[in-house]
Amino acid sequence: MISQLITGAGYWSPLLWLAFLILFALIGYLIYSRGNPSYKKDTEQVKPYLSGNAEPAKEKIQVKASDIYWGFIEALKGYYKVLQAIHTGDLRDYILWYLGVGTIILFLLVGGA
Amino acid sequence: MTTTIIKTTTKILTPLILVFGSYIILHGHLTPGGGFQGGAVFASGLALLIVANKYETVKSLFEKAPLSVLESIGAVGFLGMACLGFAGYTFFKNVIANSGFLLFGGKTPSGINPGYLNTGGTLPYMNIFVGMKVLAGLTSIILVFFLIMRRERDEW
Amino acid sequence: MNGNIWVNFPFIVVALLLALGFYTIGFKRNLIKVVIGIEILEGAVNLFLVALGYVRGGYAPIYTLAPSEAANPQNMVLPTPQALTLTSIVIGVAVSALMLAFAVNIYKHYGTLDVTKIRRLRG
Amino acid sequence: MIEHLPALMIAVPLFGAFVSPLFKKKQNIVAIWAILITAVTVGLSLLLMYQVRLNGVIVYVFGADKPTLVLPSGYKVPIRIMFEIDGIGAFMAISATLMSFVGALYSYSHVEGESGLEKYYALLLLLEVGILGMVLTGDLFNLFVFLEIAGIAGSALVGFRNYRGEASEAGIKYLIVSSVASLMVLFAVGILYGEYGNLNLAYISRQVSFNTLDMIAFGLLFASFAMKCGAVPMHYWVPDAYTEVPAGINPALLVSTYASLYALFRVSFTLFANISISLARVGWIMSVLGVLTMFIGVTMALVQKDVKRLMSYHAISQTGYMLLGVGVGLTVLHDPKALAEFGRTAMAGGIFHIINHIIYKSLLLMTAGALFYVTGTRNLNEMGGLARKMPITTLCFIVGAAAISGLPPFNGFASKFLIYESSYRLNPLLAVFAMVTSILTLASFVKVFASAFLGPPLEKFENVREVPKPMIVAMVILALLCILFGLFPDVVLDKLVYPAVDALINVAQYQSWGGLA
Repeated sequence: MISQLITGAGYWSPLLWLAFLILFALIGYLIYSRGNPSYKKDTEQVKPYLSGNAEPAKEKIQVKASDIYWGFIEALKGYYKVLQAIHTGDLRDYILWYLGVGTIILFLLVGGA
Repeated sequence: MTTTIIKTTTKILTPLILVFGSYIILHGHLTPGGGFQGGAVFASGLALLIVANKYETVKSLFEKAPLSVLESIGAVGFLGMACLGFAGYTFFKNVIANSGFLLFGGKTPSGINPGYLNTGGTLPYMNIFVGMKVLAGLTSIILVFFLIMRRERDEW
Repeated sequence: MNGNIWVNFPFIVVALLLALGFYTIGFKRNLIKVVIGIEILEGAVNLFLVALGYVRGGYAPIYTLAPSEAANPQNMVLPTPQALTLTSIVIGVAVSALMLAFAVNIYKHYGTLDVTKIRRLRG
Repeated sequence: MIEHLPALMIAVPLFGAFVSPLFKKKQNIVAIWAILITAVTVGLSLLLMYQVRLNGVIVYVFGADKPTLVLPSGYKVPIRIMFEIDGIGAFMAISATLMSFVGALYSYSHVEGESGLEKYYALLLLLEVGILGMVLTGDLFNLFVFLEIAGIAGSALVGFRNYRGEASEAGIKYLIVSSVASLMVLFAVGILYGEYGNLNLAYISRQVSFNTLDMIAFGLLFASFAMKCGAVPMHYWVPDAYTEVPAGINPALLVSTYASLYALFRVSFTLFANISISLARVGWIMSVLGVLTMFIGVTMALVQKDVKRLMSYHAISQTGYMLLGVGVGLTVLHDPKALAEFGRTAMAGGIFHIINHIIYKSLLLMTAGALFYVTGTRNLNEMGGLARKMPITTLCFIVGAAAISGLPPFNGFASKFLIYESSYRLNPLLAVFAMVTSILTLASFVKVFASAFLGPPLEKFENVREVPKPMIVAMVILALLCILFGLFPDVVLDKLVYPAVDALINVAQYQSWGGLA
């Protein structure tokens, strides 16, 4: 019996998925192995071409964590500005938020019933 | 802090407080109070001793006191008394009460009575163990605060 | 009429104490005052529990040397609220001791007890 | 002895906790002691689940002549403290014990050499006691007591590294938040006690009449437990606490958060199950909180630089999935057709996600702890090129990151898939948010992977070696669980999750103490 995850709308079978993954990996490898035979490792071929400039040392081109997704964060600047203003780290705000949300929940539960 | 007034008061009051604390612990199954309350009273007596003495004296005296061990023994003893119920009954079952066991195993009269110390089964044992734990715990809390504060004052 | 007001009096005090406690936690800047606010809240809840356990004309459930009217168990109150209160007090002791210990340690490292300055963890 | 199993669940870790301070100055012995005790509790909890599946609800009355003596002769109401264990209680107990065990194993090396280790392990075991008590108890007051025990032990552990000021800051924040929440829980319990004169969950749930006072109590319980489980916008303590706690405690602390989630479910499903008018509204509140939690958590995670803080925000965001799944189920609880169609599946997804998330988030936090162990920093900007130095940690991280992002065939996918498919049926927008969150999760873990593990090797980390064996064993156990749960989700669902879901839905069984009264 193949293990199945029945969701009500259909099913999902991880083992079947895995079998197909292996199958397609094999097909991929077949295509890959028929690639250009003139490619050689560790030669002039694999060096990046930087408009004639020398390649910088590897240590210098490390991408910092804060620079990843720079564009995404820049695009959502307004959203993040609000969000980071909320996260004050002030102990008292933690409790005040609790009071506020608690009041809303109480209002929804009591007021509407 | 160690003025003459505090020292004299301590001399008179501490024995009384300690005795009263022990009384509350031992009579926990008869009167209001019990392990925690008695232990707290007892610890307040010890706190008076801590406050009224010099930093060095307190440090040298209480460093030898096995407070942490006492606390563990109290807790394990409490758990052990509760586990007695596993013998045929349930956890926390009072197996000693009314069983005729030598200590605290006497028969509990029903209705209004003057209160007999030799009753209560596991309750007095539990009170004693809890009292032990609480007095050790509270004393070590007070001690820690006292030692920290004093050390900082010396550094200033 | 007069009696009704006094029956509810403890609950009014509870409400006041709750408001006071939340005000202290929410708007005071000193960490020790915040801790005191927690203690006030705890007092409010404990008072609430004890007030719940009050029965007019009831006797405390202690058989030792109780007055003879209390002999009928119907006249004695159920000690559950008192038991709850005692447990909550015991827990409260542990909480306040731990909070004060943290406050001492924070003062050692930050040199201040101002809540607005104790926020190296944020964002 | 088998009938005393529920009591032993508490007694064994309590005994372990009380004995461990006696091993002062013998660090290794106390660590091994804690590992032993937690291993025993894992066995006990598996046995408990087996018993629950065999016999249905288990009731254990403390201090009675017989464990099943709920109503002593002459009484119509239960007067004793009791444990009442059904499917979801046993399910949470398994999660708690398993994670304590893994945490203790990991701690063996992770905190080696720090002072006060006997207290560390005692507190870890006490935290376990608190969680187990919360999920097994059958009365409201003990829920409060164990909530406080878990809160105190947890916050003391958060502040364990007392040479760091930040640890104390996080500790006091967690402690104040948790004690305010618990006090409000106690207040609500007091209201319910004043009305119905009893504390037994099953008894009160039969009596509840849904007047204004009841709804106030419900609101207080709901808001307090929502804060304790880290629902946005009351989640601020979560990143603080998770970041500063030693990584070996993270698993247990996560479970203690989800014990509050369990309490939230228990209150909504059992205690107030019969509010036929506004239960759908409660379900919607829960779902909307879930969506907010998911989305805000994940977007905040994207901009973090501290690796553990980033993962803590993901913990918040994943809590949203559980709230969403179970909230969808709660919305349609009184609609048998919709419940059978997708409500039950949604709840299964939410509850399956609890154990999945506990497993992979513990794994991820442990890899973060391993990074901290070798580099001494948690700042992602200062890390780089660690993959070659720590191959096993890297592999574990990849498994965990794939699982949290919901990539097949790991366990995160299975539960998320259930949630997508079922929340779509209630409102498509919910499923859209869930999927967007999943994508953003993947994005932020790619960021961690790229900045910490990939890149050229840095000079300052030249002498870095793989972490010690106990840490690796703990991480590998969790990674294997991730893969196993992902490959055979149907087995886990059948054996663990659906009993839990049915226990929540089938209130009548709980109310009658499993048919005892």
